[in-house]
Amino acid sequence: MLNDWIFIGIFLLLAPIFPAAALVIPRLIAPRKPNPLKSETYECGVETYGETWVQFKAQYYIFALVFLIFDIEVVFLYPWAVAFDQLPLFAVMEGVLFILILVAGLLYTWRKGILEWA
Amino acid sequence: MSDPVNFIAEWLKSLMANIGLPTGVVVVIITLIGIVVMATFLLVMDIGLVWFERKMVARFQDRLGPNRVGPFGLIQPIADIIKLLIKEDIMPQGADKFIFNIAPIFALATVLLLWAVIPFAPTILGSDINVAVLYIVAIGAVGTLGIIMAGWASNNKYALLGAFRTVAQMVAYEVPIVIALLVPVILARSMGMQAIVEAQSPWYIFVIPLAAFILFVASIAEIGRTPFDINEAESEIVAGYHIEYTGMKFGLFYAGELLHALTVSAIIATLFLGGWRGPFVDQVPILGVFYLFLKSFLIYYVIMWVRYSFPRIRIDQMLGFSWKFLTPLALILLIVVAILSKVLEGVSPPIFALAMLAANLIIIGVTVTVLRVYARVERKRVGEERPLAVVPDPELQQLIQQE
Amino acid sequence: MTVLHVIFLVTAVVTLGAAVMVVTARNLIHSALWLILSLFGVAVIYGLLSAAFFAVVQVVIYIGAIAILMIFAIMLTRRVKQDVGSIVNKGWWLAGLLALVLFTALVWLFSTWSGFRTPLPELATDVDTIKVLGAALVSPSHYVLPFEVASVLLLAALIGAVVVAWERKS
Amino acid sequence: MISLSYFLVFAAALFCIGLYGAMARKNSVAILMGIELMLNAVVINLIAFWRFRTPEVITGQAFAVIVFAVAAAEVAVGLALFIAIYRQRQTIAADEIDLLKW
Amino acid sequence: MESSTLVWLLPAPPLLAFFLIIFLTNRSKGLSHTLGILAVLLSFIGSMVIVVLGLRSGHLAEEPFTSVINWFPTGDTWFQIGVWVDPLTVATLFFVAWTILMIFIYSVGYQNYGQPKGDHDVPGLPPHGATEKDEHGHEHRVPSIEPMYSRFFAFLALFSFGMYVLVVSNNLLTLFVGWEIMGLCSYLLIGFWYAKPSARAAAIKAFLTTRVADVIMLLGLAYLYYLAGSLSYDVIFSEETLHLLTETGTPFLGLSAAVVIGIFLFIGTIGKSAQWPLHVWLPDAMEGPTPVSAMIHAATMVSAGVYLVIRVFPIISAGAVHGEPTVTMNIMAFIGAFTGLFAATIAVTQNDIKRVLAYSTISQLGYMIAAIGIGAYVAAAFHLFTHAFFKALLFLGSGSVIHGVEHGVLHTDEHVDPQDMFNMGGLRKKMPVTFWTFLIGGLALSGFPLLTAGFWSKDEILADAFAQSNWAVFITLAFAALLTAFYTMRQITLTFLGQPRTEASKHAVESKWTMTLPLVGLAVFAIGAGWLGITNDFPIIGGLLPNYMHDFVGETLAEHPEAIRFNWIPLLTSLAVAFGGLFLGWLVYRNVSAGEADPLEKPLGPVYSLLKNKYYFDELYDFIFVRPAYWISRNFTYLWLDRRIIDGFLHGVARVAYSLGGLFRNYIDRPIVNGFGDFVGESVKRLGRGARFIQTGRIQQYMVMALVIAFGTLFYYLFFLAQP
Repeated sequence: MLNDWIFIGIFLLLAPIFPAAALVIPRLIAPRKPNPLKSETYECGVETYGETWVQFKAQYYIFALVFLIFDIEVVFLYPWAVAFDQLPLFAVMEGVLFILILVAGLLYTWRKGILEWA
Repeated sequence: MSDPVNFIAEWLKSLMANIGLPTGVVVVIITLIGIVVMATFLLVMDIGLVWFERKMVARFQDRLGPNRVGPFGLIQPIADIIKLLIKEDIMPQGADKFIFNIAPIFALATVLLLWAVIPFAPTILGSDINVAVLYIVAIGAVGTLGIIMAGWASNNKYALLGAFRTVAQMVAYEVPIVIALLVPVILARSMGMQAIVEAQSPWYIFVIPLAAFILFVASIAEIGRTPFDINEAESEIVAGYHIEYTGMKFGLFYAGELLHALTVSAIIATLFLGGWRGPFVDQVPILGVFYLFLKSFLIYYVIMWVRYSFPRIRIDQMLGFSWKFLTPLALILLIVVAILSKVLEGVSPPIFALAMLAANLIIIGVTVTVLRVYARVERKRVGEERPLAVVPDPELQQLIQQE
Repeated sequence: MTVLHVIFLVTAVVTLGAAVMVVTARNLIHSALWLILSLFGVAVIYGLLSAAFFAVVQVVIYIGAIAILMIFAIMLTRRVKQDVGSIVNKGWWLAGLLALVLFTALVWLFSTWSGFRTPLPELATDVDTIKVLGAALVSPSHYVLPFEVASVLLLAALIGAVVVAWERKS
Repeated sequence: MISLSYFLVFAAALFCIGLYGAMARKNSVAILMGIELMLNAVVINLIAFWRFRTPEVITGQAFAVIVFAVAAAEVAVGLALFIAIYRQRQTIAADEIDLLKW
Repeated sequence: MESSTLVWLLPAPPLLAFFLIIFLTNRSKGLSHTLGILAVLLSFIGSMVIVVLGLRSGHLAEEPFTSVINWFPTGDTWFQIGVWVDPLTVATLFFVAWTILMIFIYSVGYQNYGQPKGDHDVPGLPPHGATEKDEHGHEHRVPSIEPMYSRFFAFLALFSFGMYVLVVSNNLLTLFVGWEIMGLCSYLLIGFWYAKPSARAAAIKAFLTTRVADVIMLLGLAYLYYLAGSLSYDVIFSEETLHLLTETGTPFLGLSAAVVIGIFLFIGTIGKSAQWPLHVWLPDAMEGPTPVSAMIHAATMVSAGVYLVIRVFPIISAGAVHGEPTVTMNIMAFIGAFTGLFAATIAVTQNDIKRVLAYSTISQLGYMIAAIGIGAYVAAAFHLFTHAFFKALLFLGSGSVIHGVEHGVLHTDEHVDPQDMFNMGGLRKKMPVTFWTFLIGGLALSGFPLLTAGFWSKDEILADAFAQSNWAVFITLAFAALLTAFYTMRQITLTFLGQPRTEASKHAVESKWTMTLPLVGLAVFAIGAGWLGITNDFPIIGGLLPNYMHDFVGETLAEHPEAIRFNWIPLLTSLAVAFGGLFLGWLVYRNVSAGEADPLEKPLGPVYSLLKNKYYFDELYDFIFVRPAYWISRNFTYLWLDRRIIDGFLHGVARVAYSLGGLFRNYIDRPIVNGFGDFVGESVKRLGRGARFIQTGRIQQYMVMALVIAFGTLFYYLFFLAQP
């Protein structure tokens, strides 16, 4: 068990190194002649104008919001699933109730038309 | 010699122990070596994937594909890499340098990290933590972050827009994935990959095909491939969040995407196709690696098949598909499986599997019928809603003229 | 000075440093990213406390969801010319002072407590805490009520937030 | 041997940093970040107490689960409020949102 | 199935029906009432099974059907709830199940199921009727269906849930829960036509009045729980608990805990059973959909109050040396008897057919309370039992009458109050079933000898009062009985006998079978229910039937009362009052409509004049009985007692308080308090101006302050106060 976590830890440290290496190599061999024209922002063919910070629709936020709620609820079901063979049917039903409350949320957002991408 | 990997590992251990290194250090070093070997293996395979992908797409599209550089163009990817390496790396003005640079690293590293918990063989696996499934979800979440960073750092409307769309899409499909992953966990009563693999008799795809299907579709969306490749819909938002990336940085995104596809294939193979399970694997563990990758490539092939057979769908359709189809379906499946597997607790495995399968098929049947009806309604709606250019009636014209 | 110490200290330093950056960074996106790093450090701390489940859940929920949510919110509420002007209000020094005092007071308070230096007890190796947690969360004699109430709370939060943040197109 | 004190002090520090952020920053989202830090400190305490004092009783973890849920709800609603406010007043600077007086 | 399990299930179907109707079948009227009736039928069958089982098991009192579960943890113990079926429960269950089932069936007809939608009916108002073309194309108005039909059944279902819970529960807390659920339902049903201001007011009045009582009752429960550590019957009625209660003294006038608790619980009853002085809500409660809410408030729910006092009789009578009633009992005896007479006198003067019944209900409940007060446990239960049936019958009958007259009103657009008895008359031909059943009910109410149920139970009460030589109660009740018989007959005469006084009543029609069937069903019991309690040594027929009430229900008590010896005097008394009252009523009211020429005159002229000649009897009776009755009810009870004494007292208090207030205002308030107040106010204002800068509306600053204060306090506590 402990070794497993050591593995994960070391992997966490190591994983970025491979791509990083791949980024270091060009520094050494690739040509570097930057000029302002080159580094201009490329947008749809014409010169870019205005703030990069276009106003975004609140829709994005709402989707992320729904996702957050669902994510957290489902994640809390994992221990329930792991402990499954210790649970009486009653406890399972409580888990199901939990899910049903989740469903209620989904139905609400659905009916409210929030899931429509306008 | 049935298990060379462990054999070598043991040998190195004893070697270092003889030198007199403390066990802790030995473990660390062995782990390091293991990781390096694995990562290299994966990256090389990634290079192979480029070739595989291009060959396949060519065949799908009735072309030859790369066939000049080396036999069957096998060396083509190497050439590509060299090209990428020696390309000049351009940093757009006003970009957030640090974030701009680490974003692609995220993109690839997170994919690599996923492999930490995938068991290659009964005896060969990175780490067998008891929360592996959640670990996969977590790493996926971190991957999402890389995209936002890329989109934000490159100081470009379209990049940001692409990043936002991608994230919206990824979070939308994260939910069915998390739910679908929960189903095998219920059956195996564990989040450990190894445990899940060992619990798979028969393979879960024969027990809970629906979960496999949901996971498969949602994963395709998660890795942003056609028909779900909104994030780089050239016609709509130039090239998505990595529009500003050039050279190796772009290469990393590209490699990340390919490897990600293989990775989800491997995950699905592990969770539903019995991972390393196969004949003689108990006697010759190393065979497991072969089996695993065989299955993974099978799924990978299906992914490509889908990719090159379906047109891209609109973003509203895509989000709707997740929220209004996959998620409810997954929730229903979850409830059914939960109740059923508690009710059927203790019956003999084959009967259990059959009952489960039957339940799945019933759900699928119902779903299909519902979809039929829905499709009919939808067709009518769409047909009515957008009439072709109509001739304005004369009175109206008169009115207009009077104006 | 065991390995555990080293890991803990490094993580703690990184986490706290990141936390400081969170509250001091001028660019909100940066502080969001720092926040993510800090939260990740916290996840590692959970790992050290052998609460693997929480370590992973921390990443899934905080980094995977809450951080994304925050970045979206930042994007949605960003003002042009936000980067000029002070990022702290006038009472910041008082806040800092208060935080400092509180910290010292807390530490002092802890140190007066007998259990302050409780050594790390051995975990029973045969029990899987996740199993125990899962069973406890739905067992009527333990936490089923908070568990269900939590889901209701989340439902309420979902509906409330959606209603608040949703712009009706009229 | 590592002892409870480490985690308590660490959590206290994290809490106070978060507190500072919550009290000093102008931008509401930043305030929320501070609050998140505080919540995390709390959870650390809960789990640390579970690990060091009563590893055989699961209470600490159960509490942590609930705190997670609360944190999520709080973020969701809080940010939603900010967005709504922003829509009204084009700002979410906490010291410009001062309607909360008679 | 284990019988206790079945008991658990009794309340379930109505609740289920309630939710189903509310959530699913609200749209479909037919489905809704089917659901409701089905549910109640289930409960009914279950109850009947329980009743049979209970009667079968010879020793139900020693070992009642009971089972308990842990409800919620109280410290280290659990608060347990459960079911409990002992003889008393069986008796109650019997009539509850019957009456509720009857209500449901009846409501279908009463709310005009199958009738067309109203032309301009709106939810919240009684249906105005619809116009219908018959095959000849003639338009005529017919009753229209209730707009909120489904909702009505939902409420009824919820109500029956409450009633069942109350009856089968094994502890006072769940009993109280059911009690409150019914309180809610009564509120909902009285205010069912919420668009009528009067209905709204009545609903609120009823709710608040009963609330007052319930709060005190809850106090009683709390106190009881505090002392006994439980509210389960088997615990609180056990020897040692009762002993403890009697031993424990209280600050209230040195009364024993038993007495205080008893009084508190009894106050709950006063509210629920509309005893004087909290009776005010019940007459107004008739604002609801006519018979049904009326019957809920008069026949079923209000019995719950009596059920409660019967149930807690051990506590009430705790510490009663044999034959020597306790303080509680005395109070109950007084209030009961007084209410009995008081309400009866008022009933005599009422013209609204429903209100007469309402007041008569109050008075009958007074009987039961009085019976409890004199320790006549069995008699009270008996009367509760019989009364439920015949009063329900009467109410449904009145509803049917009103329905018929309403039909007439709609038919002939003559605008008369369809509930005023003086607008009726001669309905016996139009609505025979209603007439006969109503007659039976009325006779039962007035205690028509031997045949009807009311006679036996009332007689038993009187006999008890007599046996205890409790003259006050005896005479009061006897007189009340006389009045009861009198106004009952008056009602019957005015409504059914004689000739129609209005077009409407001329065109009244018999109600649908859905309404008449319950009438018949209840009528059976209005007669038969009495035979369950015939004293064994009653002349001739005594002992033909076993005295269930006594041998079975009496068992419920630990030391069950021995049957009182038979005695002729109370029997004769009740005979006298019953016959006398009825006869008088008939005589006085048989031809009220003498105003216009009596149609009987021509066909039988001489006989008619003969009848005319009898008039001085009438004058005599009129002088001897009727006027006094009027006088008492008007002047004494209404003007003098209600108006002068009660109101006068209140006004007096008010005046005193007012003048006192004036004094305070002029000599203390203004100079001293206000001066000080102004001073404080001014200084606060100045302070506020000074401290205004604190309130910036900036959350963060508030947070800082809050934290400073909070942590300051915390650390102060920890370092200075909490140091040992």
